[in-house]
Amino acid sequence: MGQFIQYMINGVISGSVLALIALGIVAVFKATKVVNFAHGHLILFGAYFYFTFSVVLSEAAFMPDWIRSWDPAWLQAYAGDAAMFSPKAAIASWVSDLPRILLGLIGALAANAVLALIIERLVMRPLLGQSAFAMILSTVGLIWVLEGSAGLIWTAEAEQVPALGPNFPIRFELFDQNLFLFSGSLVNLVVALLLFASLMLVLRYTRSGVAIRATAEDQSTAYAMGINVPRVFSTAWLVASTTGAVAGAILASRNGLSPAIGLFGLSVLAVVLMGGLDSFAGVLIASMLVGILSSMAQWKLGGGVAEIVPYVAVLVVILIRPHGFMGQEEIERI
Amino acid sequence: MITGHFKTDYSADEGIWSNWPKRWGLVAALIGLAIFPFMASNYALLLAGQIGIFIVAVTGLNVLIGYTGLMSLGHGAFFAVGAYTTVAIHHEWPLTFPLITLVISTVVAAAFGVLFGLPSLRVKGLYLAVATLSANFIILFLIEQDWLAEWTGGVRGTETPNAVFFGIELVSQQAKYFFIMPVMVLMLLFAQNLFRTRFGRALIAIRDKDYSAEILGIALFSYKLKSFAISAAYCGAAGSLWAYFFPAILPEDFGLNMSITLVVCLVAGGMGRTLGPIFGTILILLVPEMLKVVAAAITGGDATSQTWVSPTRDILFGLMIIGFLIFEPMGLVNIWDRFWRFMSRWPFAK
Amino acid sequence: MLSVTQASLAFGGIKALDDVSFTAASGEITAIIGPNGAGKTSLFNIISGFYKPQQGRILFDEQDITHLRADKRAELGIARTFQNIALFRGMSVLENIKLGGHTRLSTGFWSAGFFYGEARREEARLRAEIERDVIDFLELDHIRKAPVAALPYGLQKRVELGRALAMQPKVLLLDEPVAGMNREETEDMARFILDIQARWGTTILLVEHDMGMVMDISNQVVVLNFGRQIALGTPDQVQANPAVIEAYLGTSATTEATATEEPA
Amino acid sequence: MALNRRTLLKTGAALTAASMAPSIVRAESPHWRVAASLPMTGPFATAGQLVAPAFSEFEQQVNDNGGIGGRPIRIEVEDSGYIPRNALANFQRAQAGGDLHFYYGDSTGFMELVGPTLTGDNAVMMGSTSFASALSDPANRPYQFMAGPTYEDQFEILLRDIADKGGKTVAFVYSDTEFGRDPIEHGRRVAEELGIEVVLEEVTRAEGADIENHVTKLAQANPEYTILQGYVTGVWPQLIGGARAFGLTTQFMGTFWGMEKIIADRVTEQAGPFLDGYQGVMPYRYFYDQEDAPFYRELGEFKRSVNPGFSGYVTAWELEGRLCLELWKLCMERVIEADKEVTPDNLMAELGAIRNWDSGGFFGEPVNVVNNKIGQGRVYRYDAESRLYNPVSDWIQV
Amino acid sequence: MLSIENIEVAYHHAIQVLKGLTLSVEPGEVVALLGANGAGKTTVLKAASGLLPLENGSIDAGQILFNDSPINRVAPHELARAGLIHVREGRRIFAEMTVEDNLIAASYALTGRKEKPDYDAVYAFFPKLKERAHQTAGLLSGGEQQMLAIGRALIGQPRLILLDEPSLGLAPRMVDEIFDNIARVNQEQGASILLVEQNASAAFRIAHRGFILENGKVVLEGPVEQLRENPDIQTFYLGVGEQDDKKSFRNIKHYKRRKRWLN
Repeated sequence: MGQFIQYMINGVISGSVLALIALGIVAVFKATKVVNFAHGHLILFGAYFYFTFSVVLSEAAFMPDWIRSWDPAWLQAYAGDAAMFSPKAAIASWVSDLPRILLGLIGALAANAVLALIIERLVMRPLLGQSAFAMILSTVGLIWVLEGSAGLIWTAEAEQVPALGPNFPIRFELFDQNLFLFSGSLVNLVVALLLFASLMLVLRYTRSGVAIRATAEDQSTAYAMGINVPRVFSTAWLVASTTGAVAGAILASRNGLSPAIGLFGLSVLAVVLMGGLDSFAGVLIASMLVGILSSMAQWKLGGGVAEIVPYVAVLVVILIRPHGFMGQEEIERI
Repeated sequence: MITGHFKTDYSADEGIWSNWPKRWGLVAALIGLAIFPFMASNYALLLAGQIGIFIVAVTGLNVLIGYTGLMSLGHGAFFAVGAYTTVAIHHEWPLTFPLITLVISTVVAAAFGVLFGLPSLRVKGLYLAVATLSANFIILFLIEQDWLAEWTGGVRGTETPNAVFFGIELVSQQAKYFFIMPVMVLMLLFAQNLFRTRFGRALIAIRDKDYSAEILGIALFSYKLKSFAISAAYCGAAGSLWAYFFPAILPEDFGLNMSITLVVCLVAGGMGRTLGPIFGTILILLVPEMLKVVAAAITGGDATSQTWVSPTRDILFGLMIIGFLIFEPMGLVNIWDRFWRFMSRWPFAK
Repeated sequence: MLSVTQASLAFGGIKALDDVSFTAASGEITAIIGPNGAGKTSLFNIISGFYKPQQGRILFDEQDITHLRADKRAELGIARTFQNIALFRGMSVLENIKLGGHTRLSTGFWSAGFFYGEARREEARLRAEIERDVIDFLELDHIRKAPVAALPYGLQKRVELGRALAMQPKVLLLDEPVAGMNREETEDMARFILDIQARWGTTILLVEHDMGMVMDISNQVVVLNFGRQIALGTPDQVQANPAVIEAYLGTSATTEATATEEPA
Repeated sequence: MALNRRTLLKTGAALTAASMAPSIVRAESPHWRVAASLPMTGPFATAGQLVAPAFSEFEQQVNDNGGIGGRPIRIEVEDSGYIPRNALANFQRAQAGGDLHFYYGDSTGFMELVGPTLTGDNAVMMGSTSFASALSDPANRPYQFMAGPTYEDQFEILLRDIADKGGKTVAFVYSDTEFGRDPIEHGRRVAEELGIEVVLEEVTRAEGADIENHVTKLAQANPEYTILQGYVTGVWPQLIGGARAFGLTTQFMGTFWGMEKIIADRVTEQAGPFLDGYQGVMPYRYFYDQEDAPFYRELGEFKRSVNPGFSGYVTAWELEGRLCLELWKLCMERVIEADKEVTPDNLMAELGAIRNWDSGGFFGEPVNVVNNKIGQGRVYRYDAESRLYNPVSDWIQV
Repeated sequence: MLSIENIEVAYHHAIQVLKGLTLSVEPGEVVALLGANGAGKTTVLKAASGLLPLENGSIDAGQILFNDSPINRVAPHELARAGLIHVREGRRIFAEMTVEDNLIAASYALTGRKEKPDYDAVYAFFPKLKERAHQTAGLLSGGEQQMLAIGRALIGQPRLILLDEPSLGLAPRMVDEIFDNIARVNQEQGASILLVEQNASAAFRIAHRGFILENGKVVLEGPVEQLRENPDIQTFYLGVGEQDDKKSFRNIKHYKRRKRWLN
């Protein structure tokens, strides 16, 4: 039982990251009806930008020293001689990293936003009015462009990036079993869920939310009613790219920075369809489910099986519910 | 000038080689195909072989996506099934006649196609695409399993047999070329014929308006399954040729990358047209190679420059795909059509 | 020829059809009228097999077809057209019409792929037959090779009729064949419908808003309102029925002209 | 490089040559031609990009010294993206471009793919990044060799080391690639022989693996030793970091591609000294170990001379590629010296005849080439303070 | 107000729909645009409201002026904000949103203007909508949906409304009510209206002028009173029939009675 809960926790944590990634795919789909196959690579760029700002730039000569490592006296006093990996040491080192983490996050958000706007403007906008199929395939083409560009800019080195939150193990006992989780993962969980929830609230209760929902339902009518639909498209891409940047930072700090992040985004597509392409709530459920199932598969069946869990799950779900958990069925009038 | 082809009866009007440029174009293409290997290097033959195999597979995909309107991102799996069936047959019965193996591989792939096609009754569009993509991952996962490793070689892949025709082993790429090309030509003709008769028309009808097809007496489910089976069979045949063509196969050859490449070939060439897969495959498989050759000529094969050359190549390739979708969404066939329209009217109009 | 007995159909509590019964006699034209949302198209859908009625039966030539799939019904000889034109937009007029012959051909997959023997002969035969019975008949010869998507609306409707005709149906269901047509096109269409009836003795069911045409050409009229059948009889009987006037034409029953122009 | 008329002409010529050149009209090249596929993109791009410059330097160094037998060499490098099929195309394109005297492959997959085609006129002597056991097979793979022990050998060295230290339990953690799986079966067998229990076999992604779950499983199995296989730049540092943070005491071990100092250093610098104590098997000396290593000193000097910013350290990965080239050069020289024709068969015969070769630094002791491999290695341990891998065993022969 | 001069429109650069069409709407006017299905009526409205590019259509020649400035390439939302609002065929309400949210979405037409959205005015105009303000719009009846569609336009305080088939799919009684509302909009709000209709008699009840469209061209135009008297219009659009003998479809001979205005 204790073990079961351990893997539940692991599953929920990775599920929350899946949800954060899926969020971007759904946001773009709802507004623009484009399924962005390149979302994983947008995340990859977010991760690399985070690395660039938090590691490379923070160490640049022109940066003040306190950005690279902020080390005020009180912090030293607090840290004292805490053992490595102890909560105290972890918090102290996180605080001293804080300036560069913030720099990294702000930089990644900004840079990724610019990137998304460029993509939206140069690639997606000219395809307006073209078939959904063409748009999807152009995002596939985008994968090559982004992957190549990343290789050109960052020479594909595997790097370490600072975690968003202080990272120390939290241990507790449940059903006579020692359980643990990393505090950093907990922070990631909270960040992911907060982003998810705030976006849902914005959509539900603000005037801009109404505009976005209107566009999601009927682009051309919204356009004809005075809603600046291209701006809504850009907004959706902004939402995708900024949440993607956070997701990238989380993934990079959790599992290491590497081009594989891009492909990981592709597997999230299965999760998105499982939840229903146009339903945030459905996608949240699907993310958690896949996170937990993968974690359980990892536990009982090993890594190879865990890899295909999202695919098996989406296949089963789609067969039972052809539009995912909460997707809207397109009604065909005869 | 190629204006005015007058027909005297309906069956002439139905013919596919209805005018002389088409007839002579075909003859010229066949002659070209036949003499090509005598002038080409191994490398050119490697590319030609791959292109021939891919054309077969993309034609299969065309049956499904282009003609029946069902999306698939999982056709790499059928490719894999064809290839591994061929390997497995030779593993059990080393001396099987290659054409028999080819047929069996095709049939096995078709059976998998039916299996994959089952969701297509309920699921459409992107959902179907992801369902097939999932199936692709699952099939590859199975191939990698240890309990199948005796036949598949597991993750490490396996060596493949050479085709042996009446005691002649096809070892050189030239010899393999002469195995691949006739199969390709026949399978292209078969597809071309299919779509001017009842069967093919039914598939197109499903693509254009499925409920309308249904009230004309076309059994949707059965035809969708048949379409999946045919398209899988083409990919299975391609897989079998692939196994004969390459000295070894690996599961990862048949992953998402291949499935997407197949779709990209189809779109670049033009969906729902026989020539589409041919044009698209040639373009998509040759462009990266040409870019390589160009890059090598510019940099002289210098190792250090490779750090920027290969990413740049990826970028160019991606941009080409996007450019295609923006400027020529109907594919290369459309350019071809425009060219012929121009030719047939010239010099009377532009 | 075709009879519907006590058919009911509901979508999540909303009754689209409620206890509808009538018989379309062989070789006659039966019109189904009623305000929008009255269940006319639903009735067509249960006859052609897209929906299965929750209650009731549908008999065709004495045979119970209530649970038959749509394509099987087509094989029996039930053809239909759609309110919103449902042509195959990627094909030419000729190919569209050829598809109507689908059930009458037998070419299998193999002979199709190799295009030998039976396949070749059959295609030629079909082509000749279509030219005679459909293309000449409906005066479509000038647009034979045109892609349907580029045709004007009225012609598309006619091509769709042609496609149904190519099935050589025993029963022909026409869903608003003249909706959105001007007077001239309406007259053409009415003439074709009557000619079909005269030439092949086809049983025709017709959903239509154009009262003028309905009352003129049909032998029998079924009136639906909110899924219920409120009247059944000859055009004259129905026109005089107060329930029909109340439901369909509005209390004032203004003029026949307004009703005639009731849009799609 | 600027695009001018000459490069355009060259491009045109190259395009024609690559597509059409019949094999008969190959001109006698003034160079010894070497070509290579490297993973400049894809999952192992870091390795490819670090190794690529070494090929240019080798070319320059050899040609500065008068080439081989008076003839200069020419090295052409291509990207494969770590996709075997691409590498095969690269190889055949290189072959189409004229006589090819050596080829360097980028993966086990490629070596397996190309292996059966290396017959008759198509044969080329071939080294690679791979230490896959299947390549140490002169009967079936007469033209392919490896510059060190196989992964199986390396695994065996580690397991023997564990047995020597009285270890009882071990976990195998490996990536889901042919490279990751290569030695696992052999490892199981050897562990059984040595009486070591394999308490966990964990398959992970080659990059971006789900660290938390893997660490959780590792914690449950709680092995004394954990052997990591099939990683290059990623996953293994995160795994060790996670396990350390969790408080696991298991001793982590790795094989050649997971033993690179610059990766370990970078991790230490950015995330703390948790790799301290990590150990693994390595066929060569590290570059900083230049005692009795004239070759290393020479290489260092050369590097400094062409690149003033040279850090003084050469990656082990680069050394591997370098060693393949050196072995080929050695065989070339011996063939030419013996006044034999330069053919793949003659080259491989010379390779197989290498006995007691003093590598001048790569290996600690003179080595032999047996079964197209060099079965020698040593266990090193990483010290986070000095940032060095220090030897903890003697040179072990397998 | 709106003047369309000789425009040619094609979809996908292949299917030409409008072939040199000219029409105009003066301030305060209700103009009816009649024609058979497929004649290009809806395309005219899309061309005027800038929606063509979304369906891969393009204006290949000619000019459209709104308040004397050319709008061929102006984006739809800019036009809406300038007071040109398109109420589309089939109502196109946002079915998953509440009535209120539908109106809020429509208030974007006021962006950049000093007027504030006056929801109460719309509710006053259509009291039924107020009752249902918090209901999901998809659950409204057809007539109510049409009111919502017009209400959405009103929020934007339009100068010109392009109204596409407001009677579509409505029962005759509902049609009367909607057309009364449209007349009120014109009179009380002073908005000009370009009305596309099938239902010619209903349209003529409220329109001042009319245009007849066939095959992408205007074939007849004039004040409504004049059009009503035109025998062709009577036959083909008003269904008055061949006056004298009660003509039946059964009696149609196999020859066609051709319109006088055609070619």
